[in-house]
Amino acid sequence: MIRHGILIAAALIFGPLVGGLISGMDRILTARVQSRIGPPLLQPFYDVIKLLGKEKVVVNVWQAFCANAYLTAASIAVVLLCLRSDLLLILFIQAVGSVFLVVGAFSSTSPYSQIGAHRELLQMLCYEPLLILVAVGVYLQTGSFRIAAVHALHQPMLLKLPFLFLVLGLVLTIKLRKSPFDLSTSHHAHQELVKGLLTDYSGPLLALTEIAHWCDTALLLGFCSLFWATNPIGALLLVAVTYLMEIWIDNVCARMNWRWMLGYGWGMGMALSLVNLVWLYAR
Amino acid sequence: MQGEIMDIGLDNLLGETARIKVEGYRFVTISCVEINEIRMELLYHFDRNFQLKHLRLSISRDCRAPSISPVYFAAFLVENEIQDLFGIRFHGLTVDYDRTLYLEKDVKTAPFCKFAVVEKSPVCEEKTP
Amino acid sequence: MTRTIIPFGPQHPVLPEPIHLMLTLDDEVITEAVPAFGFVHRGLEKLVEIRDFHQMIYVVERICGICSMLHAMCYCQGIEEMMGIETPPRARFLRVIWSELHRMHSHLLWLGLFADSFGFESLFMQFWKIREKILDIDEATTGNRIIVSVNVIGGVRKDLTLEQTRGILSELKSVETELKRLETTILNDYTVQNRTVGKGVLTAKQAYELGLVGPTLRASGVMQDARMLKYAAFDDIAFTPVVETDGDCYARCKVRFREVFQSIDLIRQAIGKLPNGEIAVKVKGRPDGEVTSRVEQPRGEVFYYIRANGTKHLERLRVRTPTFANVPALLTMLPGAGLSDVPVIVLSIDPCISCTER
Amino acid sequence: MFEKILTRARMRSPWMLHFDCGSCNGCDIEVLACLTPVYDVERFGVVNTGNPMHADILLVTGTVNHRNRNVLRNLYDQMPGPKVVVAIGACGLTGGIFRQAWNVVGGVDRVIPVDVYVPGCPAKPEAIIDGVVMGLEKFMEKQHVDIS
Amino acid sequence: MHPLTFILILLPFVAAACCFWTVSERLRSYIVLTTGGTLMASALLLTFRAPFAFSPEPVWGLDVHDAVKIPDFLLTALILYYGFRRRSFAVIVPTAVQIVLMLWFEGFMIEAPSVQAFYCDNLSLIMVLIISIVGSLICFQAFAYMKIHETHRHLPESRQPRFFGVMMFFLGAMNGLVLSNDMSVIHFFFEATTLCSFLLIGHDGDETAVRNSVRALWMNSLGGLAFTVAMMIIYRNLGTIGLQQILRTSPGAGLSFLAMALLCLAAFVKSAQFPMQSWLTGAMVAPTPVSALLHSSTMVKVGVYLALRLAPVMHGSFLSHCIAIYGAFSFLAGAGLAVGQSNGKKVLAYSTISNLGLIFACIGIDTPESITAAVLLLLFHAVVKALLFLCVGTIEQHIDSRDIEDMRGLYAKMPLTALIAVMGVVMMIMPPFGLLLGKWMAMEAASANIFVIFPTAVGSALTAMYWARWAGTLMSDPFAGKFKPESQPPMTWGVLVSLCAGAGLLSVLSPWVYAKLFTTSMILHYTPPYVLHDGMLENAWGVFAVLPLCAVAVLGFLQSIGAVLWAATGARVVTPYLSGIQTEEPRVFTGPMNRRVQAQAGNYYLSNLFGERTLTVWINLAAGVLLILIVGGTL
Repeated sequence: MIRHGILIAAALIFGPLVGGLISGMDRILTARVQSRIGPPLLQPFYDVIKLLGKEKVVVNVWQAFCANAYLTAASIAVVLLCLRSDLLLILFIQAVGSVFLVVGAFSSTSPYSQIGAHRELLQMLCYEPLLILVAVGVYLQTGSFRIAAVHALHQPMLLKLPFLFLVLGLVLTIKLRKSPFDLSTSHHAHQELVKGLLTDYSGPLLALTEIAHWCDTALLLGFCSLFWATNPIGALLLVAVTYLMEIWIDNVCARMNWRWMLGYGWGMGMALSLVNLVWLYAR
Repeated sequence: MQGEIMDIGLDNLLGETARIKVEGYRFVTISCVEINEIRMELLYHFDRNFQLKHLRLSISRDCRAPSISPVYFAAFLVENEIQDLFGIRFHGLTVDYDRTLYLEKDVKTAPFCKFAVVEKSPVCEEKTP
Repeated sequence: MTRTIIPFGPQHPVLPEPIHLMLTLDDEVITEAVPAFGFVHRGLEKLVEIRDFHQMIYVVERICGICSMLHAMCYCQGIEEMMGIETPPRARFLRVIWSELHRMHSHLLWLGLFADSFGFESLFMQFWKIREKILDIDEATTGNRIIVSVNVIGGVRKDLTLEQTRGILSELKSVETELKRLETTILNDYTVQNRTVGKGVLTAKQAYELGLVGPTLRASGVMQDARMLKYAAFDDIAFTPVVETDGDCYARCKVRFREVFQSIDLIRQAIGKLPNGEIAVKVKGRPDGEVTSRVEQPRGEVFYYIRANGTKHLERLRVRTPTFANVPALLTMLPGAGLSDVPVIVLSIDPCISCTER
Repeated sequence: MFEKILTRARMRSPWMLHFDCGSCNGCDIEVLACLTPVYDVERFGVVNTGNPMHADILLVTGTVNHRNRNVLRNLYDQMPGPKVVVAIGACGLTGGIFRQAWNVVGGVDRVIPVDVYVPGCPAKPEAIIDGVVMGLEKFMEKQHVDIS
Repeated sequence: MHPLTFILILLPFVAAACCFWTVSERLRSYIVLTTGGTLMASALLLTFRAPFAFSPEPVWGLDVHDAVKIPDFLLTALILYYGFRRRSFAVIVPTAVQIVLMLWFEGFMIEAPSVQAFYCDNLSLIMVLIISIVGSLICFQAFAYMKIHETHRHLPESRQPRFFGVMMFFLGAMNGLVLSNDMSVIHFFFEATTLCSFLLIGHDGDETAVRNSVRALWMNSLGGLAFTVAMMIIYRNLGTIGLQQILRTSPGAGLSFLAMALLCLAAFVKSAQFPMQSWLTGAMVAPTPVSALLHSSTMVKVGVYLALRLAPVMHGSFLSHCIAIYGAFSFLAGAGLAVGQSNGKKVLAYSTISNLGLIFACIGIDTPESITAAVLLLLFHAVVKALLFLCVGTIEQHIDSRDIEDMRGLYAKMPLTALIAVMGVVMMIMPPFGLLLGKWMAMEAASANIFVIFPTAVGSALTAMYWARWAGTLMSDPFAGKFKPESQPPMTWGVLVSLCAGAGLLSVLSPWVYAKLFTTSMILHYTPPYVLHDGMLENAWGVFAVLPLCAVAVLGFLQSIGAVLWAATGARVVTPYLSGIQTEEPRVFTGPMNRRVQAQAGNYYLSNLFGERTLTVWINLAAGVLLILIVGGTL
């Protein structure tokens, strides 16, 4: 019980912390790729603290509800990941967060916010099935949806699920809002939807969504690390390489539109998962 | 000034424009010059392979001019501009901003005019061609 | 089918300048685009009543900061023609050099913004990084980065020393190599092509009839470039306009990208043939009469109509800027495009609203 | 304690909103140039948000005219406090060379309160960055104002 | 137990007759209220009695089988009559064939069947609870609804007696159907529900209503025919028509899979699976309480109920696999079609089809986990979907439209209903609520089958999309100062609130519901697949922490409500971002020519991807192929 308590507390504190640090590193690396120096490592934290201290400005009070719910769901997902709970359940809870984010964006009447919300829904439509299929792959490999079973494996899952790992990478690109999938909102605002679904979240509420996004990042990278769960160094390495790839992709791609995303995401993702799953079934 | 200049009247403006279009001229722009308290001058500039052609139309300040935007779509913008800045009204505009292209709602003057700045409602119409 | 009405601008991150487009969409496909102007209109043409014809150079330079040198050049050439002033040959060559430098920085700026319009941030950064070199040349030779203010009636104000010309040539060399590196990305990258090829297509006929100018027109396969008028020193410099035939956003991008190299070539030629001599002649008298003047700006042909009455104040200064001519193209291209293509299409004409509204 | 951290965070994370109010583009592109590799204003945590709801610093270039004054006002109102306004360029300060043009209202401070004035025609990127940094210091004074 | 069973089945019939002959509205409402109350109480009492099986003593030498025989013929004849009256060949032919077959069966084939007439296990119990409690609540709400409905339509004379008569009759028929053991008795009730559905769809009597009711009738009479044929084959092979007896036959002992397939066909028709979905989408012309009662929570569940009953004997067969794939396909197709809809009731209809498809998929997978999933989905779907239907009905009467686009910003106009509808949506797609628990079980169970998991995964994403879109649209509204619930008849908001609260409570209690259903007396003799400890459901490969999640959800909810209060009191309210040209009116901006333009954003229905017209053709084709596979595979 105490062990669980510690784990939960650790997840609640370190989940966003790790996510924030990764985001800070991301910004520095991206800047370097663009021949810039970039902000300090702790920049995301400065941003969030500043946002928390800003004037409370709201468009619709229910946005406050949705931002809170998003954060709650995202952190529960991280907690469950740390508790090595059921993978499918974690994915469902993670989806709850996204849905609330979208509903909050809908509650503003600004068309930018609403179209952003729609695009986010389309992004979810694109990556949710893929995530589930990855989880199915994990199940087929370990015989269980529990993360604990992954840790009980003797050799890294990556060897058996290489294509599904690629699918997870695809999902990660969408979820982290990297080009070519930064459709609903993006880190820098030069896009047709201004800030998309985050347009009308402001001040402290924006801070909440940002923290929740860190949690999401931590969660997905945690998921990635499961593919080399046998060795902590291997896991770390895998996550690092994956994330570097994400940054690289972000910097060598233009933003595409959602039709392309659905076509490519589903086409590529489903095909890769199919190949990998069929192979697993056949075994 | 480079190019050929033709003086035309309100009644043959549209005819000339259409003819010029058939000859393959492109629309460049319209320049409006305020001559005195009554007269304004509209210069229609056209171009074909860097050969300019100008139609010079002298018009009374309180007359409506026919719009050439049905012939040259690109003219709608400059005609709207002249409406705003000089107060000459065009009729038959494909997109009529009704003096709101640059002006706010409450502006009743023609800001580019030196002599008579207050907009009057047009009193004379040209003969329909 | 559900309707969406979006106010696109005046404040919008992809638009560097305030213009408003009221977009009506059905399922992310635009059915109607109505523009609204007047957010930048200042009424500069009327300033001729207050400023004399020499001072007006400073005003026309500020019609638009990006093409300021070419505005001033066009204005000066017009007045010179009206007053019958023969500018010295060195001044003409210097005008070519600075105007082509201006075109380069404008095109590089545009290439960056264009890359940004489809979300390619790193490419934006790279183009703007290269652009800084051009601005450095500007600053070194004229004292200012953007509004170089070298034109006067009768010639130019600044001269280039031999070292400066050498410096320009070596800088251009490095600009050229760096640009070559970006060529594969901006022209051959899959994602870039996906976002630009076939977007906002204008046929040659459409482009011609709408009265378009500049790269927008040339990308549709019409060979028309005001530099063919052989103003300034262009009669001594070998020059063929860059033309593409596809008429889409990709073709416009390609035209501008190639024009940067063309400008490098033109500057090299101009520096190579730079004659010695005076850089300006004294101006006497007052302008009188009317004149038209045309110059190829980065965005296309600018058209000046100047009427003077023998006083030091001009009677009328009329500026038809390239974007003003290209806005109708926007209204033709936007309907039928997707929402995500709006920034790409809008930027593909290289809009300069402060030019348009003056 | 928290106040201190907050002020520190504010000074390290100024998100900017750039509004072109009728400038000749000269200052505009210089503002954009600040973001690019040579000047890289993100070193100071500056992010170009393009959205008043997220912005802390409003950079205004150009003169105010009769139509965009409402836009400027709207954007300013939409920004959550504490906020800083930086007027850039000769036109942003007074109307500059355009001040006698018929459709020009004048400097930015005719419409909204301005904290920092950055002169120049166009203002150089270095000057703009300096203006932003001066704006940051205003947060020290503003920490108790504007937010309830 | 005898009196309870009789109350549950016969009391509604009596009430139906009373309603039919009662002119006084007040008296009728008393009748309905009393009947509903009694039904609820009896159903709850029944939970302590199940499982049981019995046959009542013959009265005047007639046992239940005989007693039903004549009404069965009468009923079928009535359908035939309606077929003639509406001149529908498609109704006449199957019904006539059915009558002939029934005559032959009853006259020449069947000998005194010695089966128990009534049988009640946990599955029947769940159905009875849904029918009696949710059904009665819907009937209560129908009072408020029909009153406004008829005022809107300016009828010369109220048709409410007939309406409530049929509704009551339907409740009895449903209870009878799920409590019967004798297949010919089931057939009678099966046909009775078809008839009720027909009468209620056509209730408004206008042209579309009549057309759609006839379509429902002919499709369902095909189902009835399939049922009859299946019954005959089973009797010939096994010599019994008692459900329990059939289930007790060991696989391969002369059991005809053709008969099973035919029964499943009947089930698919009743549950409006593809390609017979059009009767259900057409049925949406009926008054909304009808849609809620018949077409979402109860009657369409008859199909899955039948299939669930038969699941044990189909275990491991080719038929079963086919059903799993067919169900998963149906889930995906229904969700896809729902995405393309802006008509609120149609979204609900397609979502119903889709969810039923998922249940079928679970039944086809046929492991203890999947059967658990099926039962939980059935239960929670009934409650939540009824709630959503009633919400849409209430909304429709206020805004005169059932289009989602018109519900934009409904929160400003009717905050209570909008919030309840959003709650309904939340319960449809989010953990820790029961439907998602069911979906979770279903997915974990489906993971072993690649043909099932792919469509399920995609379908579930589509489902989340159209629900989230709807919920967002309801809340899309400029700032509304204080929460002031709109005024509504108590019968309406009472029912809405209690259904909403009930569904929530049931979700919290779902581990114990599971325990009650599966461990005290095993449903359908499956071994209980999940272990319950600390309020968590666990099995070898998964764990769903129901209670902890509920606790966290409640905490999160309270905290978020706190945030709302914080925002409502301390925050400055600004207009949404409109590129800087917003006006003081929330959605209006100053457009070109200084016009005031209303900014709007229509929802994406992706009509070229998920358009009903084009997609339906392909889906029907694919479903047809699958059905041929299902029936053909058994030959």
